[in-house]
Amino acid sequence: MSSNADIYHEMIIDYSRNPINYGEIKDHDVTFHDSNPLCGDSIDIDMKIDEDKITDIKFHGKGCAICMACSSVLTEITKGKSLDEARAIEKKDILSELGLEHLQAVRIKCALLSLKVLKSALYTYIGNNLKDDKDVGKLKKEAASLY
Amino acid sequence: MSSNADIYHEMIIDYSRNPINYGEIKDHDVTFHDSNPLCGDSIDIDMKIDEDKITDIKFHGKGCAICMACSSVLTEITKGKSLDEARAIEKKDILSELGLEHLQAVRIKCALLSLKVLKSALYTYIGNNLKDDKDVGKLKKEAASLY
Amino acid sequence: MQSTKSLFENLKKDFPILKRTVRDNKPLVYLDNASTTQKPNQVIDAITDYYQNHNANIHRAVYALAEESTKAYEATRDKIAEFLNIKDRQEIIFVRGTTEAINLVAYSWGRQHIGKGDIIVTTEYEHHSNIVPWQLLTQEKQARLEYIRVDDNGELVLDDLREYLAGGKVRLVAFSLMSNVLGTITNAAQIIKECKAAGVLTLVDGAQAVPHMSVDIDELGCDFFAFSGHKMLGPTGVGVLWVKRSVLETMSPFQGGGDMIREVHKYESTWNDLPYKFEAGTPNIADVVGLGAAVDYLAKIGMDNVREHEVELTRYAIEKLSKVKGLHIYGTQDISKRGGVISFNFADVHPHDVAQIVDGEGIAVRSGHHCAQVLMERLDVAATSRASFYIYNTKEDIDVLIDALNTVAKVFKL
Amino acid sequence: MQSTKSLFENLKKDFPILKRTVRDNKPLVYLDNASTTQKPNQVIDAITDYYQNHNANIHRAVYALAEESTKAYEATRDKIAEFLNIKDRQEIIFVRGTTEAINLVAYSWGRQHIGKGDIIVTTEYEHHSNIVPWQLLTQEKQARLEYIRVDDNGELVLDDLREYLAGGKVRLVAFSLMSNVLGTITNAAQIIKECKAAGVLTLVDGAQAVPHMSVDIDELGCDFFAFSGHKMLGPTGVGVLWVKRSVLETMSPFQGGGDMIREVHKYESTWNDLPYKFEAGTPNIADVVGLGAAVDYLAKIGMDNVREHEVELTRYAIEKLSKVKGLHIYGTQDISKRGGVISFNFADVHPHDVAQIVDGEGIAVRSGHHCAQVLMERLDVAATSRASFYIYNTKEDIDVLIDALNTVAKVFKL
Ligand SMILES: Cc1ncc(COP(=O)(O)O)c(C=O)c1O
Ligand SMILES: Cc1ncc(COP(=O)(O)O)c(C=O)c1O
Repeated sequence: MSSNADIYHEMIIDYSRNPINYGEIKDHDVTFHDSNPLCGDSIDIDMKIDEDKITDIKFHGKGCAICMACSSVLTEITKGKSLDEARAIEKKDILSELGLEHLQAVRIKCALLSLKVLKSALYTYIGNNLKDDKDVGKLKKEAASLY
Repeated sequence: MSSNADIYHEMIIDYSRNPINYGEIKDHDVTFHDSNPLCGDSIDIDMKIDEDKITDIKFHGKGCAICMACSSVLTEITKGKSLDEARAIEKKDILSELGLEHLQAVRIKCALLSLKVLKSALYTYIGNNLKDDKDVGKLKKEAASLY
Repeated sequence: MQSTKSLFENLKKDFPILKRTVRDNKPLVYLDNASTTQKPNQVIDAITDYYQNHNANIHRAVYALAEESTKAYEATRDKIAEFLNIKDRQEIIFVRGTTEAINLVAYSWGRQHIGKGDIIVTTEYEHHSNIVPWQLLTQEKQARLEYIRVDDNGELVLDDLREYLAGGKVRLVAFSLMSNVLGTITNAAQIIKECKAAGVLTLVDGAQAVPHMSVDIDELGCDFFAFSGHKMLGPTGVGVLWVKRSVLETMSPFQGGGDMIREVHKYESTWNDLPYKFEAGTPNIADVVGLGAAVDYLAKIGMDNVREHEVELTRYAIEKLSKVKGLHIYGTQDISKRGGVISFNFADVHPHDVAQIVDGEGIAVRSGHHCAQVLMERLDVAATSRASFYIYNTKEDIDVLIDALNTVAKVFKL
Repeated sequence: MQSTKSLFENLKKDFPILKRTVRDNKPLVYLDNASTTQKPNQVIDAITDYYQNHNANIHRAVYALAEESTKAYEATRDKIAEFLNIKDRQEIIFVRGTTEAINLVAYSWGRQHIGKGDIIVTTEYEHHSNIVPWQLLTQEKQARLEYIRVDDNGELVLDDLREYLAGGKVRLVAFSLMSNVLGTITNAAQIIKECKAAGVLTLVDGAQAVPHMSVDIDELGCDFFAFSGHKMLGPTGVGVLWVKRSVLETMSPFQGGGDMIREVHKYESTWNDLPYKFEAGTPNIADVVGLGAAVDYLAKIGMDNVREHEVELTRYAIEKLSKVKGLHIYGTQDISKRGGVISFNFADVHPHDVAQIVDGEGIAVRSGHHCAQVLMERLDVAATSRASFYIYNTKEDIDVLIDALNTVAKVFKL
């Protein structure tokens, strides 16, 4: 078997068949949808936020095993974090958790789609709740530079 | 000197400096203008037509030595001819007169611009004076296939 | 004469890239030909020769190089005319590819001839390039876009067309001659016949057809025809739009600039003769020359032989793939109605994961929506895997794919 | 380090075509560089290597070749960004050439932002590609097109600009950074400063500038910038449109199709991120890679060295040409204000005849209107002859031209 097949270890296959935190939160405080124009993967994230804390998070959508596994890991990491902590989550936090540091560029986008959606959701929430909106541009930039 | 310079024999240089039938016919029966989109040469031909006969023809415009010489020769050949005779004038009648049979494609268009204008003028005149116009399409085609 | 079989066995050597290995030294098995094809030495050499010996801008200059480059560029127009039985070379416009060809029609014909309430009909199995330009146009003009549905066999439901035509509002029917996902060969003769009877124009997207089967545009009788060079052994960056002269003469310019004009004055201009009116600016000269070499190459093989070779591969592939447990093939099983494009899904494994694992074995297959999201919606899938064949593919390539799919099964514990 | 002189002496060997002879075995002297330039082996090899080793469609697929081709394609975007000091690579759009770049602006920005009574300002020395798109746009929108005049020295009359700006109706000022006929280098800094003060956008046609001098887009401060690959050692069929992000974000799509979309549904679609929103369909991948090699080649020489070399040639040429009896040179004699483009007329001999006779001596010069008929009208000539230089030209090339002009004088008995 090749190194490509190595990527697909037990944990990824498991998560892809049995994703965790999969589903919707009906009374979410924020929701965000995005898709990967190249491959068609598509993810929604819903969150409940209490004061500054992410009390619940769920995702749903369509994606490959890598996308599903990363979304599972990401939502697991995020749950219970403060907004600032969640904003600080980096690519490598997800990739290293699943041993995906060496994915090629086009698959990296599968792996990080849910992180992009999470960040966009965070910025949307923060933006909506900003007292003055002079930070919105900065937030947008932070989101845009994710990939 | 090269074969390119050979093209420029006495007659061409003379005609280019002293074109014959150069000018306008104020009370023409038909006039036509066309230009060569590639090089910008531009020629007008005016004709007087009596019954079926081209009694006078003049040209004016801007063009290179070859264009000017060919226009001179063409108008000279055309003058006095019947419409059908003029319609029968072919490329080679002009080119052979000036020893230009071996001109390259892009210069052929300089040499034949006035022939194209003459034919268009003829078709315009015939078209305007047609009893029934079922021949117009055919005339147009004849004109379009000149080059 | 060479037998057809040995003909195809010998031509792999013309394609340098096929000698490559990828990933962990696996020999390359290239099965993404519906996306783009590889190039034979003959095409690469034509481009190199152009730059090494003849390069100059075309049409305008007097000097030797310009004469040579103009001749080489225009020679391709003649080759295309002969290859596709186009009677009038002035109807052939060089563009970047199928996408630009269709957009040119939308801008130069559509904006002139489509009005409020008019209908453009396309199909559910179109490539985005035969959908999005019509969305943009119909939105601008308050016109409507309608779709001929695809049945469970992967074929068009022609009754939909009849219904739309009966309404009297249809101005254009735009469809691909071969689906890039299902491989279905469209019954173009029937569609064009019915459109003609209704006085409706037809646009044929030939991107998948021209490379793979014999096409006779004169006999087809459509009004617009588009295809891409890079899918038929030619270079990237060049394609063709053909438009019937009577329609072409009603079209306004697309892009303004050099070469497409007759006279430019400060406040108005007049246009050059056909087809130059639609070829603004310095064209992609070298690649047009390269496309000519690709046409020569295909013409020499013969398009009926190409088709026969692919029919054989497709039959073999469908037979083998059908035996893989859990693998579902989309579209018709009737080989006479389809080209060498096979879309499939493999149990619950996502196509990206299939593609990634078979890539590890050196195999290039495409996964995703294949620029056909409307069809994906119709098939109710997010994506498919797709293997597509060309002249240099062999049954051994398919065997390698089958082996790799067994690896997928193992990894995913199917 | 190599001296600049020996640098330029050595590089002729990189250009295979320059070893050619034409007509009666005359060594080729190529002096039509403003039209298109020749290509070094480095560029030809990059294209060949792409096809022989990496060819695949980009962006979408998972397999090895697609990864390599995508990387090679995107690498050119980074090279261009560095070469022209563009801070944001997403502002760089690959197109066919300058003509398509300007038309893209006219369609995607112009149709959105230009309304009745608005004014677009261009100049009398523009190439048709910076005139005709604005004629088409202003006619459609009942807007107006105005011209900055050219003075007898071949320079722009900037007071005209001031007058138009004062009227408050100007929305865009579009001008070339270097005239392709007169060689005049436009005072872009001044124009852009005044436009900015008036809140008016600026489009710079860099087709003649980018190949011949150092350009810093960030410093320039314009809103749109366009140029062609084939005029800077690159292949035909590829060019660049750069648009400032804040403006680019206000533009609607140009062509619809694959790659430019995010999601396509039957009746509406959403668009991909920048710059892909404006790169519909399979792009000219191989030639984008080739353009990258051209940029590498020029960057290695250094654009200041290129400019210095051409200044030297131009000074020499003007000196020599001025001594030819009856020869008139257009434009400024101030070498610091002009590039290596020299338009002239020779007594009463028509430029086509000049070009034909010097072609017999192996020399490629252009004759005609150079796609600048508005300027021809301004100069009150039907055509000019034009010699234009590039890095591989030498003083000897100019000497050969002077000899050939003496032949013209003999033939025409001047
Ligand atoms: C100043 C200028 N602008 C635009 C163009 C058009 O470039 P292209 O033909 O590559 O589109 C040219 C080339 O002739 C030019 O010199
Ligand atoms: C059926 C069909 N139409 C159009 C296209 C678009 O062709 P291009 O990307 O060369 O413009 C493709 C290529 O993917 C296709 O398969």
